[in-house]
Amino acid sequence: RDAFFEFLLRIGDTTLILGHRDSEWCGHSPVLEEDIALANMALDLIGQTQLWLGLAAEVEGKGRTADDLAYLRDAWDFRNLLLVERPNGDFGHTLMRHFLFDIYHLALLQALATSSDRRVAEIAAKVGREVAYHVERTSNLIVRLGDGTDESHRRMQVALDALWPYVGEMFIADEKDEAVAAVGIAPNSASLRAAWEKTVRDVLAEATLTVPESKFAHKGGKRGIHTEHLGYILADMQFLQRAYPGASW
Amino acid sequence: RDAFFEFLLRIGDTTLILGHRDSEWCGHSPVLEEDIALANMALDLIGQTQLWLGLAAEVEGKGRTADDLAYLRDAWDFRNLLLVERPNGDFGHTLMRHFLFDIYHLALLQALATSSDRRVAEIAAKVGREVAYHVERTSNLIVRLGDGTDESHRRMQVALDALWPYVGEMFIADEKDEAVAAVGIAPNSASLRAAWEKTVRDVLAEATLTVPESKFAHKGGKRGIHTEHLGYILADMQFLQRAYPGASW
Amino acid sequence: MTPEEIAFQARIDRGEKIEPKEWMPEGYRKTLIRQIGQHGHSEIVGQLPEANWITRAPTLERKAILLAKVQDEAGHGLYLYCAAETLGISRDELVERLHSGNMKYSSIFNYPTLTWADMGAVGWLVDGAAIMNQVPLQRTSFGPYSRAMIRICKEESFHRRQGYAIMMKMAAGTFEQKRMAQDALNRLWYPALMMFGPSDKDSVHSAQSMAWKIKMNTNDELRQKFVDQTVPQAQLIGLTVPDPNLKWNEEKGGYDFSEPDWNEFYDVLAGNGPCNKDRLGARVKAWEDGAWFREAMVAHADKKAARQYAVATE
Amino acid sequence: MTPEEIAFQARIDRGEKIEPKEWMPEGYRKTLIRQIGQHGHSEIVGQLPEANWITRAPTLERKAILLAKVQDEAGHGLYLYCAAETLGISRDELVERLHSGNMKYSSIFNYPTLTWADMGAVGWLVDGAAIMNQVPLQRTSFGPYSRAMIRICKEESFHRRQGYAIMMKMAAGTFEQKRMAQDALNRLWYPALMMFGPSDKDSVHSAQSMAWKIKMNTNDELRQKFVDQTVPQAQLIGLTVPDPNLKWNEEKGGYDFSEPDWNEFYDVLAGNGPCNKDRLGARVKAWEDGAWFREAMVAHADKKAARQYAVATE
Repeated sequence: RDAFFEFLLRIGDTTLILGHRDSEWCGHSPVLEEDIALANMALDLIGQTQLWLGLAAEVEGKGRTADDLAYLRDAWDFRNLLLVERPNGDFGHTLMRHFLFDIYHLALLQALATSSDRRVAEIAAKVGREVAYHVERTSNLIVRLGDGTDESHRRMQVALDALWPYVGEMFIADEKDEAVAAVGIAPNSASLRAAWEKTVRDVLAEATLTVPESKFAHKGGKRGIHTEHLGYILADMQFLQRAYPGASW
Repeated sequence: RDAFFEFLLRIGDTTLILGHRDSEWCGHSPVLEEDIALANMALDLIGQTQLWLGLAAEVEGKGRTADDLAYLRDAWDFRNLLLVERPNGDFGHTLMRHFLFDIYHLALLQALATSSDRRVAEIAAKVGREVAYHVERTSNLIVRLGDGTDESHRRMQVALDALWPYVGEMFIADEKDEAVAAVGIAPNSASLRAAWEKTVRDVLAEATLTVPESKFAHKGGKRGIHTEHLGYILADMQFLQRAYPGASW
Repeated sequence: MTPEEIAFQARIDRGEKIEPKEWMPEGYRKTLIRQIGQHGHSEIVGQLPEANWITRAPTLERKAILLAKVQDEAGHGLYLYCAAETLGISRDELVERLHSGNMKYSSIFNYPTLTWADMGAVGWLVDGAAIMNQVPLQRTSFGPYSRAMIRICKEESFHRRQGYAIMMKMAAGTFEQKRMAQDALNRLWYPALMMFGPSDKDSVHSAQSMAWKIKMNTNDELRQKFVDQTVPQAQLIGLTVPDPNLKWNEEKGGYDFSEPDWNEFYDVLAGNGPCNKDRLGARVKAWEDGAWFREAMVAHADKKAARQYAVATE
Repeated sequence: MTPEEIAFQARIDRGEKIEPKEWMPEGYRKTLIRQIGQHGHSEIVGQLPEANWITRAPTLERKAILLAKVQDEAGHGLYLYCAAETLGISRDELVERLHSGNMKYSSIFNYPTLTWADMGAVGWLVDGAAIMNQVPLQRTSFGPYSRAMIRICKEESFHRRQGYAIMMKMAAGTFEQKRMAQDALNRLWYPALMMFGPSDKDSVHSAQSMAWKIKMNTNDELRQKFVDQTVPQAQLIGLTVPDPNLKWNEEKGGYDFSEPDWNEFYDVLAGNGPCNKDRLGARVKAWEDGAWFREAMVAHADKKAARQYAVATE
């Protein structure tokens, strides 16, 4: 059960933090259609967070709610991937981060749709459609920006190089990943890598971008060892719940 | 007593927030000497905050401490000038904000050194020397940057134009200012303007900068109506006290 | 009036809709471009005060609702820009006029959002006032504008209800929450009243706009209606409208109330509102920072078209 | 060895100080420039992990202490750059070498500071390890370096005590605070051990440096000393050093302990530490963003000199 709870935090915290980063763009995107699209992705991700953290709270069985988990844990108890807490950078950087995650996210959900836990399977089936749309959108934009102007190509390559060391963490399984994989709740993380690589490399090739050679992978997010950025995210996110404990909103 | 308390918050919150803004530069200044100098000013301002908010807590007489006042009030209970919560902008912008405040700050402290309240007079005498040094430093830098390169001149003029609408608040007295002035605790705010104008105009003239003509003054900080920036400052500043209530550090 | 103008006015008087490709007087076109453009700009700039609290929304549910609302506003901006484009102005030109200060946006968005209660008050008061302005415009004479208004009004009234729901929750909450709710009402009441524009006696250009059915009611009519609708809502949740002169007037069947401070109104209009520089600055920055992105989209489309052409002519 | 080199070595062996204008072998100069420069860079980059918590320090007192500490580090950077400059390299060159990756800074600063307890752990462990390195360097052969070390050591040991005081407070605090303190020790223990450099058997260039009294002790000697000093301090406040193999060895009169993961050490050195890119990026950005400022300072000084000259020659 502990591993199951951890697994749900890893996915729920990841959607929460990525949704947060997306939402930072509200009103500041390069073009109106993107303001709408990014707000839409943020909205999907926050909705997914409610489901995953809601289930996490249920599995934990200590009477906590999804909101308690989102608003009353400090950084070290967060289990999101480091990738999603990286700062937004320019709009291309944000899209690259999204793209690298989206491809993984969809593959994960597709595998979870056959989870041995019915609740997990239901959520995965339900939100898979949303994420399929994210994949379509971000892949498309990566191609257009990679193969756009020299300037856009340069920016996308910089983003790819900067974010690449953060993709490995998605596929590195620890004993908790293995525990949930063993009982069929979730796929083995490593098993998702090959398909991910293929899709990502195809899109990046079409985008005329060069995949970095380094295999180095930052990790720690899944164990609660984050970058310095997460603390600032939480200081804002949790301010009201912390400053006015017990209030109902 | 209420007016006295308010008066002390106005000055204590102002030094706290300006100290906070200064400290954001730590490790990020254009040159090592400036890292040191700005950290030094921040340090002076935080020290002054301890004195002013400490006295405020004492005057209030409800058993609160300077830390309680700094860490457990939300934005609407803060009484700092809007000027000091403005974002840092570039380094010149930060220095211009400091300069416009420093000249006022020193004049205020000189007047407070003869306050009818002994405690106020003592604090003012004690910290006046520090602020005299701030004045010397920032005035000198304003001249060098205003009369430096075309680029630095342009930046300093932009900063001056942007900040000018925030200087008026320093000199606008409300009924609380008048109440403390009436009993000789503090000078009448308006009375400080003439000398301030003269000094500021002299320095700006030497810096070859043009004083904006607009007399418009933003206000609200002294009544707790702030800009949107203060909330973010407090979310960071107060995080630990809010997240771990009652802990001793 | 020329015969064309007479015929045009007759169509409007009969309640016909004017469509983009049909003849219209230059003044009608210009007035509409300005009005629809400014309305669109208001939606766009109007994202900012609420976006300011998305990252700090107090629950996941509230965060989702607020995100959806801000997204709707961007959508409204899009409809309105499209409606304006049918009049022969491009979106880039509209944006350029906003950024140069040549076209305005609603002054209400030059006020800051300082607590979470402002998310309630903005929905309740600001969207409430907007709807009051917009409902009659569903019957405006210009077809695309009218249709945009119908769609927008439906969503806005949903926003108003959500805003009121936040206020209700806050007003029934802890001492601090009540204080927040009252404080938000205190700060936003008069700016909301200003949203209807100056008093009729000081309002220019109104007569022609009303004849053209671009403007359907006078400023004061709408303001009165807003006050009459909003005051009981405030009372219902135990909040006090910050107006000592507020009093039910049996005779006129409406409330007597204080005028907002019109000097403040003109100050804000002149650029001296608490947030004018921050708001427009944020939009200009977004636009400039995004230039490379927009250019890349065009460049990619051109490349693609060229490639398709090359294939087609092989 | 040439006669000059023999005489030089003899001076060092006698314990004389070498001063900047005196003759010295090129290797001595180069090694010192690298060592002092990297030491200076460490102070400068070392501001960042602690600056990260200044705006979030939990009390005014703690904020003031932390500000003073970071300010001291900048001051140390300044002394050390000045000492390096006496060897004929300019500060701009030193900065350029840092930014281009040509010169390093202590790898410890590539680890993030994740909770307030890290402000304690950094002071206690990182400054503690630094002092262990620096105290012997007060007797180094190069005069300006030796004098800088004397001044710096005094302040560092103050920092170490302050850091330990934070840890003590946390370890005696609430459950969460204790957890924070232990967590900080867990994360920073091995990186602190790495600060002494690779094991003697893998350490290059050491013999010459020791002969020149640029390096006074071997890496392993200092590491042992650090462990022996720190373990009892941890025990005193009820924290557990995260090393299952830690054991007092009566025979050698010191602790046996686990080696840090040297693969991680070389990974971090190669640029793959958790914060390498953020740290160097922050410094490069500060430098580039500040270019206009530094140029203006020079331009103003030139103008002023020109005006004084004009007056003088009138």
